[in-house]
Amino acid sequence: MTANNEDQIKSASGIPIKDLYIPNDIKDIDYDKEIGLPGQPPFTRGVYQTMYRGQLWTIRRLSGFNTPEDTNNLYREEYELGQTGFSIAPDISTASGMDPDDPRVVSDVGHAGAPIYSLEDMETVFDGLPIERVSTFLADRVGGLLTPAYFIMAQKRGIPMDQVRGTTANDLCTWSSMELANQPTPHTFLRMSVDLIEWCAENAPRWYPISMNSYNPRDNGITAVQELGMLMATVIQYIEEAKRRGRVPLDKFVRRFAFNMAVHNDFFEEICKLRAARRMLLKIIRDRYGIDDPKCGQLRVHVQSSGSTHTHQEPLNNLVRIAYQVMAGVLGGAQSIHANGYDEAVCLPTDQSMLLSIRTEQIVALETNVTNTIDPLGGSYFVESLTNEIEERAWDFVKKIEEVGGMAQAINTGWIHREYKAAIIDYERKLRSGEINVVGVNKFRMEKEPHSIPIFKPDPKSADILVERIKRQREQRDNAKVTKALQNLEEVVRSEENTFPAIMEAVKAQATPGELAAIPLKVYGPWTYPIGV
Amino acid sequence: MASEDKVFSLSGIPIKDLYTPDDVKTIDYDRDLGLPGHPPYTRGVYATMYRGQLWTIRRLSGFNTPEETNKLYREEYELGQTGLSVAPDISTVVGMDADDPRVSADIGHAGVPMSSIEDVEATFNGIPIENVSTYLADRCGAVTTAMYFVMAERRGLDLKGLRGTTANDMLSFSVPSLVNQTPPQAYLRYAVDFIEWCCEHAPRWNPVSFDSYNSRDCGLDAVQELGMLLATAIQYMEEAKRRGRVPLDKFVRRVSFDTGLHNDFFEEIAKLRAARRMWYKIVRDRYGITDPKCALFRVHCQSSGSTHTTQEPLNNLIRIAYQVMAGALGGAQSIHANGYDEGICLPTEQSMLLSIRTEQIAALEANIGNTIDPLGGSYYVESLTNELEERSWQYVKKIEDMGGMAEAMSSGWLYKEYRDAMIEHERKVATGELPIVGVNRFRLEKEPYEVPIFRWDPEAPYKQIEKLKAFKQKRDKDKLTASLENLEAVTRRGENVYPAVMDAIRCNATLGEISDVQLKVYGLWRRPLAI
Amino acid sequence: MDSKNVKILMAKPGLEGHWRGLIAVSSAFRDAGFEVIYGGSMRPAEIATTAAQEDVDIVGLSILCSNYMPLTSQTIEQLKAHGKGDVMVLLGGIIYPDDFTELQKMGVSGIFIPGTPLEDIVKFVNDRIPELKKVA
Amino acid sequence: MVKDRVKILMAKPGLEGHWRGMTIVSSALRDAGYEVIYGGNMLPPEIGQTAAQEDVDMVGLSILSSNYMRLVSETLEELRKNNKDDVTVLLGGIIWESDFAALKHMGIAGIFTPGTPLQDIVAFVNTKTAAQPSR
Repeated sequence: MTANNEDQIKSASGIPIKDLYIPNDIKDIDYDKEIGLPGQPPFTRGVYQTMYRGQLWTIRRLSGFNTPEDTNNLYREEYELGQTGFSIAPDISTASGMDPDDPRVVSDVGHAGAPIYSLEDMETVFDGLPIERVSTFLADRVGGLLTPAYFIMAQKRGIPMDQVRGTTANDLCTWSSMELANQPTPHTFLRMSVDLIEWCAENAPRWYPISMNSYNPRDNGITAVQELGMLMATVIQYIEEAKRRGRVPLDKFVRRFAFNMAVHNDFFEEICKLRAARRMLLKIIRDRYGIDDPKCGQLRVHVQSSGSTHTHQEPLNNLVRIAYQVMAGVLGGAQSIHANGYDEAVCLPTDQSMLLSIRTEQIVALETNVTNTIDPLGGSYFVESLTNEIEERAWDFVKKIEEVGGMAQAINTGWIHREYKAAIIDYERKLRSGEINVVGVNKFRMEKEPHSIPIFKPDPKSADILVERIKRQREQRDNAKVTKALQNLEEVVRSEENTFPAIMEAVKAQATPGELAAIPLKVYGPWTYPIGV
Repeated sequence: MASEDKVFSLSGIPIKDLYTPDDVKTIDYDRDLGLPGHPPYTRGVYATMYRGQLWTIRRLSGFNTPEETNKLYREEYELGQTGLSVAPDISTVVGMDADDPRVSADIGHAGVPMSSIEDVEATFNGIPIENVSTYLADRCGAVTTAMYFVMAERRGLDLKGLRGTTANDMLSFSVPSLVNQTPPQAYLRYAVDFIEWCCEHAPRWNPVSFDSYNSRDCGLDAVQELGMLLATAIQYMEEAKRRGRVPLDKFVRRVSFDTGLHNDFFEEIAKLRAARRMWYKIVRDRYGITDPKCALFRVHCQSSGSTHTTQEPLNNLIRIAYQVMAGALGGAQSIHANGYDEGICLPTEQSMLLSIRTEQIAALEANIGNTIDPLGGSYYVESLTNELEERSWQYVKKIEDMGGMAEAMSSGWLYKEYRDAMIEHERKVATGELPIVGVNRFRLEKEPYEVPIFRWDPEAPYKQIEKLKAFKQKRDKDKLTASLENLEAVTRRGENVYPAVMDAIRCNATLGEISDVQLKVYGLWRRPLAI
Repeated sequence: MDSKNVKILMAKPGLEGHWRGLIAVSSAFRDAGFEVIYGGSMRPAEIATTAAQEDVDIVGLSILCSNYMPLTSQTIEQLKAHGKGDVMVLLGGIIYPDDFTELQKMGVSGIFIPGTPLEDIVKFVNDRIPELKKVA
Repeated sequence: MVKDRVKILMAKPGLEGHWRGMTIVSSALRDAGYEVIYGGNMLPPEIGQTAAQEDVDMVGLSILSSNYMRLVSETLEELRKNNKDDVTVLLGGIIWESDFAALKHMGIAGIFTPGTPLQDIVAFVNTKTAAQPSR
């Protein structure tokens, strides 16, 4: 029809973008087979039949700070403001499996998240909050204390295990994207997180025992295509492991997979990424593993605006970036969205920025009417073409990972980290050359910051409170019971048995996060993070 | 399959839960969509769109005094703004001089005061007007534009090379100025006089920008907005045709448009797409103009002030971001992002910067200009585009049936439409049918934060008055009087008044003096507002 | 003395796991000819031990979490305790401007917030090579 | 005092022409049973004269531009000159909280910013009406 020039315009993932897309570009698409209806395979247009006309996405902010008490106050405020799900960001020592009085962590306690070191802390965080009515996302470490503590709290409140709703995020992808101290090896990690999936398949059918999470990897500078490829390779890795073990029927195993992705700047690419992701998961489940139950192939995804796109300069500009990223998540059909605080490149979110994050989602939901119809972009020549293109390229990346032995092996050998590193260096180069535009940083940079914003400062006294508390808890608990529970856990870790029941028992006996984390490290040894220059 | 259970667009169009290939099967791509830069222009007026050139970032601004406004324009120019856009203050909008005792409290509010050519010269001091494109929100008759043109003459510039736009539109001025107005028929006459004059003397200047922004902000929906906008354009063309002084294609070639960008994201996108197709049909089918350049619906869009809330003002930054994106996805040529604080005060430096940043982020980081009409082909967007077009034609017809836009204004029908829309809007807000975050939903008892406030300079009016008095003293009284008498005579004779307006400005006539002549000939018109 | 004789230890003294900035800056230093020891996540005492063993000239710290005040001061104390009080200490990450003065008083020579061009960081160090202790 | 005997003059004392708010408030008051004189844009002396001629009980002012301090004070002065300083004066528009106290001190009985539900304004007027002596 017309000569499309492709002169050097590329998406953020390097996909050449034509100046115009026309019916010709999608003439090979078979609507029923490749797009279909929402709620029906291949789910390109959405995993549910009614999508946002039936139910809006969940407004869910990952949050937590200072102490369990302060976090509880924050959660109560968020609940009042209309938030419909909770999401625990643990502090660094919790994520690192270290007790607050561990000399290595003292300065980290209560920073960047909520410190939760015991069942008591978990109960404090959710004091007065109706966990039977909301679902909770736990950014737990593998073999960590958050999930067992949450389950025990629910049991104590009389909520049956099959009614507890929420998600444990402890997947390979995310965890290996950050350098945390005190971590087990990738294969230990895989084993223990599969244990939880198996356990939940039998005991907690409404819980998502894993959230395949490419958010943090994406923030290491990789592209949307790599993000998607890595995510799908992780799914395959988990299914392969379950298949190898053969303890739980695969359809039961994969039914409660949740997903967590980033929404980055390139608006249409992000929308298409989410559409392609749904189709890819279905193909893995249905075509590769022969699982026919369509419920197993539904990619239910939580998305979060990409922290790495936020600038320290002119922080209010981030509010605009986040607004666009949230919109991309909505047009891409996400089930749950976290809008970052605009100030997260400067400090932990203040009350003001927290409110604005929620407002951003509420404005999209209630004022822009984009939820009036399902998959409003479906059929667009550009969006359908780009969805196909991203899918194709992401399969190539999956193949690359499989060629190096799958996701766990790719992490173990440092292959993935070399990808990250190349991406980081490439990004810096593009930033310098102006191939990438960052307004206020490499474009239109001001000599002086034009405005100031309120700054959040964590309470330095939190650490003292928590150190005192854990000392008291250690004194008050039945230490013989703890020793026994930990010995049992060690035996189970050395065996092939599922580790989760033993972890639950240890948490009930008031074992500390440091004590829990020490056991797999003792059995399998620590992991050296495969990154360097 | 698709249910229509009570989900409507902001304009009341029923929205199905799903659009599929079935919904677009009657669309003939070549006939209904076509390529960008080609009829019917649904996908864009230019063949390369934002790949060739991004939309212009253009903020309507001005405040206090010409001198301070000048400082602001220079800043905006340096921040990367590629077009200037002049908001006149209230006294200028109503055509009164700064030293008129009726206006003293209004000088420098909501815009820059421009009583005389001296004010215009101060406003553009040091700005190379030959390199920028300037938008003047000038009322019908284009007196401020005459000052701008005479300034250009005095700088030795050729008017034939000057780029810019004069609003010169009767629809938008049906809203803000309630006092000191001539009747709609006089509006129309002055407006068309100016257009005719520009065709000959300032061929690169856009002599009219049909503007539905203010009307939309009265609570109209997208269908009414589009209908009124095009009915106004038709009214002007009819008038030009009736006179027959300038070939219609020459007049139409430089017409541009100005619309609001409201909250309903896809409806706004579809509105701009439908508008392009409708304008093409008007120009080609109705007036038989075949020159393709004449059929381009070139549009400047502005985020809708009426969607902004006084509560939690930073929420407006989010609303504006989405409205800007809708404008860009709809293929606008130029966009004004409001200041987030315009529900509270005139924009501060902070909010002005954020407005520009919003557009820059949409353009440079979100990559939405990477391909042309990215939504083209979407089952929903194409269906909605068709639906908006169809409903807007009906609305155009309604206006034509009552005698056209000027008549709709004179008879008061227009104001009843505004009133009904306003009352309906309030009803929906009160019942919660129309959710507004932070106002009727999730309202907080106490404002959660403060934003910086722009404070108007209470000394500004006095400075202006003194300056204008001194300016008036210096003039050659005889030449001035002769030029104004000539203007009156020409006005009464029915000739094109604009050469006489230009002459009067050359003789340093003021805005108030010229508007007094208009009122003397046509009489005062009181708006038939309804409650 | 030029860049190839200068040894830099790059480390994150906190537990928080964002290493993107550390890698980007480390690579830039290496590309500029410096000898870079990429320490990654290390506690303050480990940083000091390594700095002493490797006899580095510069320690570059990266902290993306709001605990940079205690972490920086602990690291500098440890460096002094290990006889490395004379190394040049750089700090990158999310640092509030209000704290710049105090950090400089503590002994931090350069502070780099997100969005600083890498070449500015490299230039900062290049300009100060003559001040490094081996020369003095 | 009976509602339909209460006369309210609604006016914009400046030249600025955002009459959306004034129109809807006028309609709401009329719908609530008041006699509303819709004055539109009027200069302060005109407001004073009309208030006296029509013997109104209340004056509602609407100002959407930042010059409200000056316009309010001029209008109140004109009302005094016309011996109408006993009327209840309401003010609507974009009014900064920091000026509320000063405006009330000047003699403004009620201030309504954008986003105020109409029924709140009507309720406020009802209360003021009830408080006024019957005549």
